[in-house]
Amino acid sequence: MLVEMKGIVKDFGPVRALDHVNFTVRPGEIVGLLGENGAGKSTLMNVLAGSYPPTSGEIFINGEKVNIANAKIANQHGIRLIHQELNLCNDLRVFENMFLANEITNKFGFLNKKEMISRCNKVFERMKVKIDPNSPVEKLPAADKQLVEIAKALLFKCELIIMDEPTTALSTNEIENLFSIMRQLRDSGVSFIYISHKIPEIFEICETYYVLRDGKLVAEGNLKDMDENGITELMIGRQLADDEFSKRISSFGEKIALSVKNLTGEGFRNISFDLHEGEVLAITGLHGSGCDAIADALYGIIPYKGEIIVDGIHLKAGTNIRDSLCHGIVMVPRMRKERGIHNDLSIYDNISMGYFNTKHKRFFINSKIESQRFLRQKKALSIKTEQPQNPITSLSGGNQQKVILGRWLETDAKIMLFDNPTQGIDVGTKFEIYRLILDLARAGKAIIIFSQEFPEIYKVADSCIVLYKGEINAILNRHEMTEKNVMYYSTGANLEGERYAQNYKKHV
Amino acid sequence: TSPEEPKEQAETKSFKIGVVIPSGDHGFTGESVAHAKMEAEALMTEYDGLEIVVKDGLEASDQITSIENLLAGGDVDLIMLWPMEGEALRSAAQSIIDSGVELVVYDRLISNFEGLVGEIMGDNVGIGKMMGEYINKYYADMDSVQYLRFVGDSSTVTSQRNEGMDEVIEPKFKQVANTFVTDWSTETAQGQMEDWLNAHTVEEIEELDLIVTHDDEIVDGLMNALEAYSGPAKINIKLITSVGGREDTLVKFENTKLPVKFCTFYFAPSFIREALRLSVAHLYGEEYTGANLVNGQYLIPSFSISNAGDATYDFEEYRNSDIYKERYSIGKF
Amino acid sequence: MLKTIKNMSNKTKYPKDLYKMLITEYSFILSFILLVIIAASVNKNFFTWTNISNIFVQSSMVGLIAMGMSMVISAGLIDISVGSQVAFIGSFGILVLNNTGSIFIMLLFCIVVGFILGGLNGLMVTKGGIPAMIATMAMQSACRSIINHFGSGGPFTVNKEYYESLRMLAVGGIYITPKFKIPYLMIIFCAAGIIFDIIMKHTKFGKYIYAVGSNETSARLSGINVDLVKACTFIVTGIMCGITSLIYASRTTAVAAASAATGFEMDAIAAVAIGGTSMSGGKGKIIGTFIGVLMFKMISNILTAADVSTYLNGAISAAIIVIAVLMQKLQNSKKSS
Amino acid sequence: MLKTIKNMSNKTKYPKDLYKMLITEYSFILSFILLVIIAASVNKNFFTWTNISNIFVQSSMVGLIAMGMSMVISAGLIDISVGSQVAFIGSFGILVLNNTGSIFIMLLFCIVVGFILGGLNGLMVTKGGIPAMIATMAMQSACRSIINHFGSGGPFTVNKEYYESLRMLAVGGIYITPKFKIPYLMIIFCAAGIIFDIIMKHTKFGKYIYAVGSNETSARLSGINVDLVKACTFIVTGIMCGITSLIYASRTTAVAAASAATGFEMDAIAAVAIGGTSMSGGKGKIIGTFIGVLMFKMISNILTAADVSTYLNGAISAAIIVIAVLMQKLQNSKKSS
Ligand SMILES: Nc1ncnc2c1ncn2[C@@H]1O[C@H](COP(=O)(O)OP(=O)(O)OP(=O)(O)O)[C@@H](O)[C@H]1O
Ligand SMILES: Nc1ncnc2c1ncn2[C@@H]1O[C@H](COP(=O)(O)OP(=O)(O)OP(=O)(O)O)[C@@H](O)[C@H]1O
Ligand SMILES: [Mg+2]
Ligand SMILES: [Mg+2]
Repeated sequence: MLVEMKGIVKDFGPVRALDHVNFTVRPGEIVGLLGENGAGKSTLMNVLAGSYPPTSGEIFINGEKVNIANAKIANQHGIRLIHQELNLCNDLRVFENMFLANEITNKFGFLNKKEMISRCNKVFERMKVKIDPNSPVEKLPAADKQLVEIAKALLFKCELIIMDEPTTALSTNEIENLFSIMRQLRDSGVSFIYISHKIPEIFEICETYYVLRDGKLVAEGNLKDMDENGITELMIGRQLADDEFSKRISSFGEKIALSVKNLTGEGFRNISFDLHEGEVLAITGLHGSGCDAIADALYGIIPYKGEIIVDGIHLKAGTNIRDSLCHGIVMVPRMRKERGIHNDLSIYDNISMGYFNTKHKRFFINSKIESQRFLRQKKALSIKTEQPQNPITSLSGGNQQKVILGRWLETDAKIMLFDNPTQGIDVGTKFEIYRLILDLARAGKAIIIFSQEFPEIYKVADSCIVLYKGEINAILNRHEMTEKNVMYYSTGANLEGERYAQNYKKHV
Repeated sequence: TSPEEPKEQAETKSFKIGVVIPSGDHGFTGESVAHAKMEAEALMTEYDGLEIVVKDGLEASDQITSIENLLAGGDVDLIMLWPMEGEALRSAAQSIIDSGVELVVYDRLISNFEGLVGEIMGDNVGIGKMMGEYINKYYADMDSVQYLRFVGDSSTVTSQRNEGMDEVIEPKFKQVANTFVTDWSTETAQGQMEDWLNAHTVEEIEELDLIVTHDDEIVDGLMNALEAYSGPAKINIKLITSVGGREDTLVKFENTKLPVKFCTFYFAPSFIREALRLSVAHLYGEEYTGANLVNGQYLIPSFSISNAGDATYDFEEYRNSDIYKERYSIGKF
Repeated sequence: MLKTIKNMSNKTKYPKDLYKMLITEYSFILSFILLVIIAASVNKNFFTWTNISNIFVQSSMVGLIAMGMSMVISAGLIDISVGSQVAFIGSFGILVLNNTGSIFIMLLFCIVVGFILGGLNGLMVTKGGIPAMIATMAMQSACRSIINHFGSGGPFTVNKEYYESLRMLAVGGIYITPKFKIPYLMIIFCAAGIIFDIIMKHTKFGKYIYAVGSNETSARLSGINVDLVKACTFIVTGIMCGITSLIYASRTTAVAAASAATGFEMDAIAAVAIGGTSMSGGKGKIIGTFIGVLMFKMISNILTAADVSTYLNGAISAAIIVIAVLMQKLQNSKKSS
Repeated sequence: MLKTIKNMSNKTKYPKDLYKMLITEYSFILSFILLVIIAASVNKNFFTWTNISNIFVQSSMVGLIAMGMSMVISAGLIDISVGSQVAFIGSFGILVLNNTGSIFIMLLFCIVVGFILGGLNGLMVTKGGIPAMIATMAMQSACRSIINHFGSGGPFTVNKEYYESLRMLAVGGIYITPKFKIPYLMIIFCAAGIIFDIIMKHTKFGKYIYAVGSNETSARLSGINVDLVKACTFIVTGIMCGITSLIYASRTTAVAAASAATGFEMDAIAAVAIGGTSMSGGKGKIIGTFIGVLMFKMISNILTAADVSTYLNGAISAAIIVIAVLMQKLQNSKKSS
């Protein structure tokens, strides 16, 4: 199927999100769509999938002009969109979600559950994932939810699948499985549009690329003629040097800021480590290995047994975020939209909220001080906004993340937990955040970064804890920190024989 | 039951009376429930083998449920029903008759309903007439009287009282605004009076001579509003008429600085005692004399209480009467 | 949880599933059984057919409304206009009956007006973007006000000549033996329960309702016409109000403008909540609502039998509702930990 | 969006900002002005001080409650027990006055009981996990039921000897000239408006309320004690109910157990909604609620002046509420497109 979008313009009020974009997908092609946060990628795809109408512009399928007014019509044309944000109904079961609005019914008009479940199982088998179609979606971990979203698109016969950042929560294995299914389908003539901020993935799976910047198409071409730096430059309009990170020499203080002993809880066991002032510690592992749970336990969101010692003081075991805050432990949470931002509140208030909870002792708030606080963090973190009284949702994802970071910097925290801090953030901003993390470390803060992306870990970490099935499998220092090593330990290859290592090699 | 009449003692039957009444949704019904319970106690001690159960409901269908439950019990001989809404209980009343249980209806009418022992109620039409005649006389030397009317709700009580009064008042009585419907609530009436005072000119307010109401609790609200009025107009209202005989309201007029007089027509929660007495008298085959039988209805007579003269009782006489003592025998809340 | 679900998976047979569901999902069944025990001990007649069928008959009005309310709440909405709708439709329904003499036309009228009122609620909420609470509050107030206005002379009363035939619905039934009758209202209530259960579990419309209540955006992005689904839940509720108003008229043969069916909305919402439907939408079971309504009536049955002051009914029902909802929460939290 | 926002930026001065806010944010100001025009044309006395101060006095009871309700709703909750709370506290407050003879003790009692009732609501919602709608419905029913029981449905009346001093609160005021009085209730209402506005805008507690209402998880992860904040909104509302009940007792010198303050909850919620507070929490302005309450009372002022049948008040108020909320929606959608 040949899909052509011509002269697409999309205005959101006074904002022009797309400005005369031309975009073509040929049959059996995997197109990479690239661009910074807010460049307009999702908007373009939403227009194609009928989520909203374009302000102007035309869409042709196989040369014929079509009007895609809603998702149903897009489906009828064989177009399916996997949305960037998880878009599942948590209260429904997996199979109900997958067949939502496309239910199979019997001749009396009643739902045919058996048939739907068996078709779900078939798709999951193909994807090599184990998900029970009957389980409620709310019980699934984030990664499985994303897999369900993908499976939902694969369930029906279609000719163009659009994937808007499908892999943010997936492990390497799952990504590999996904890619092999994509290749299979491509060979049978299905086209894909693939959006991701993980540049290596683009090079691995895509053939052609389109680059959007500020709603305009700035480049298109063949990926064979491109390298990572070139693409990055097209996206952000300047070059990024990661020398500054790779050539960095690891150094941190002697003083122990945080000592964790035998931390045990739901999903992790016997976690012990010391974190020094000025040290950046990465904690990584495959999904389900306990990263999220450890982060939550350290911050006091979920209960644990064991000891967490800050400056020689034992924290009260149990779930007490305020206790953590009082001892200078703060967290930039994963899933910014659900867990980080106060969406109806202004940027001022979002920055000040941490201060209110820890330091603010008086009854009233002085808006002058609030504004000074904002200006200070705006300068320190180069937050791009002129209108701090607007809700935080008026900012791009990266700037929202900076605001959350600023929230905690205002509390003078000594220990900072970063849980997937660059999820869904474009390369340019990612690099800014890495720089900020390193600056903070240099200023003596003790930092833990929870991440599954090796390049990210390598750029900032002084040492790295690799988890396997909820336990520490290895603690690597900077010299030992190679992608191969991290993968080796996180798959448990050292423990469970060569099988996993073999498996891993085959994919790389 | 004296020992000289052993035959009759052997014949003393046991009776069960079910009393179905509305829950107190304002003072009147509330106090009625208490009177009903007290009278039931008194009658049960007076008559051997008499059992009276009292059920109240907040809504017509609650009352139907109570009736169904009573009938399902299978052992009631008579039901004394005070319907929330006469017409709404017609069907349930029919079921009572159909299952061979006797029925006494109190206070609210079920129109064109046959087969019951009797309907007993305060004489609402009569009260309306008395009120009309009273104001005719009170304002005899005035050529034109402007008045406001505050009623309770849309029940037969309201329409009968209106009917009685409208029948007798002279044409010189001019109602100056739509009838205010208060839902029998002091606070609602108060707000309505305040709004009226503030929405009208000095002349209009000063021309107001009379307020007609159907309940003392409404009068409380009106007096609150009138006493609090601080606008430029002078209050020239000479009389407020009402139905009831509540001590609280009398006290209000004894203490007010306004020149307003008060005339209320006795209508008390204790009336329900008569309905119970009628029921018991019927079961035991005794003669009942507590109310006047008019056109097949037992009408409990009313009388006027006023500090404006020309009434059956003035406030003090009323307070010294037996009727007053019975009315307040349930204590004061 | 994951493990239990997996264990429960395809291999187990249906009867076993049902048994497990009874234990794990319907915690309130426990409260129900408890209530039955209390009822039976307070009321010697509890297990007589007359009493049991009577409970069903008394439940039928709030019951039908609660079915619609389950849909509305499952879709993440609320409808507090139901009581006034019943009064409104019933009042004018009686006028229609008095003027046409046909109960069938009256039924038709009730359903059509219910459809319209529900549709208006739906329009206000979907096209007007007015929060359901406010929109239906306005509807409540408007309906009551209009019938009060038209009925200011008193209640709306069925003419004597249609009286007996209308009453048949409320008092009649199917006689199995001359002494043993299944009341029509009991049949209607049970039938409605079954139909709504099937709709919610086995039809697209049911799934769409849960999807909309659970996550409106994803429902929309999946291609569901969210506004239509929402409007339909209000319309279904309106129609249930129409049918209920016929039952009301038949039971009382008169509708008192000011007081008829007041409080039905709260009873229905409480029954839905007791039945385990989540107030924020997305989750819920009709059987829960069904039992919730019965529990509600049984409470009043018990209180009457125990001769508790009517005034205290409110407090006791409130306590029972709170306990029932707490028990569910407790069980849920046990399940998930 | 971004661009307009940029145009509006820092350079504009405060008065200009205020002016813009009046136009862009408070669309309901328009409805308010419209209403004032209608009121003035129907009621020749509208612009007299007596009338205006009377509107404030009449607004004070629902007004105080609506302030608390704004907090509750901003935190994403709802409280439908307020009317019954007022009746409950007022009834027992009168007993306290009759037995102690001290208005001060009565006030203290009202506040403490309000605190307790609000606290119970808070406990049920936070520790019990019961949806606010259900928990407060239970509270509503329980409060009403208990006073009905103690008062047998009848009124609780203030003893003659305390009568005059209690009434001073309702009818008294500060005399500027012998003819020109600012009623205490007006002062109390305005003061409450200002205090609540400051709390919501300029204190931590206010920010926490919005944070909890807008995203509970984020609020918790920022270190906010979400349960405490929620409970506090209920407690503040309870205290406002306590103060209101004193005003109620003072205005009527009697509290009718069964009927006192019924419908206050709906009036308060409607005022909050008219005032532009989002029913799902996170957004809202006290000044909106303040004007919303005044609008509500003005409507009844207009209807009385225009001599509209009391029965129709409900329908007309409903229509005005719907129009006011629609106008906001319209303006909002214009702004964002
Ligand atoms: N519904 C909307 N209303 C208003 N503005 C919008 C809306 N959706 C997107 N925008 C704006 O349009 C621009 C493009 O957004 P879009 O989501 O398409 O970016 P993206 O390239 O997908 O970014 P990301 O990599 O962060 O997903 C941004 O400035 C965004 O703020
Ligand atoms: N609250 C909980 N209740 C039950 N099981 C839990 C809970 N939290 C975590 N687990 C289990 O603990 C294990 C570790 O989960 P966790 O979310 O920490 O993994 P992760 O490595 O962060 O995964 P991902 O890469 O998907 O983010 C998983 O098996 C998960 O199912
Ligand atoms: Mg995007
Ligand atoms: Mg994780």
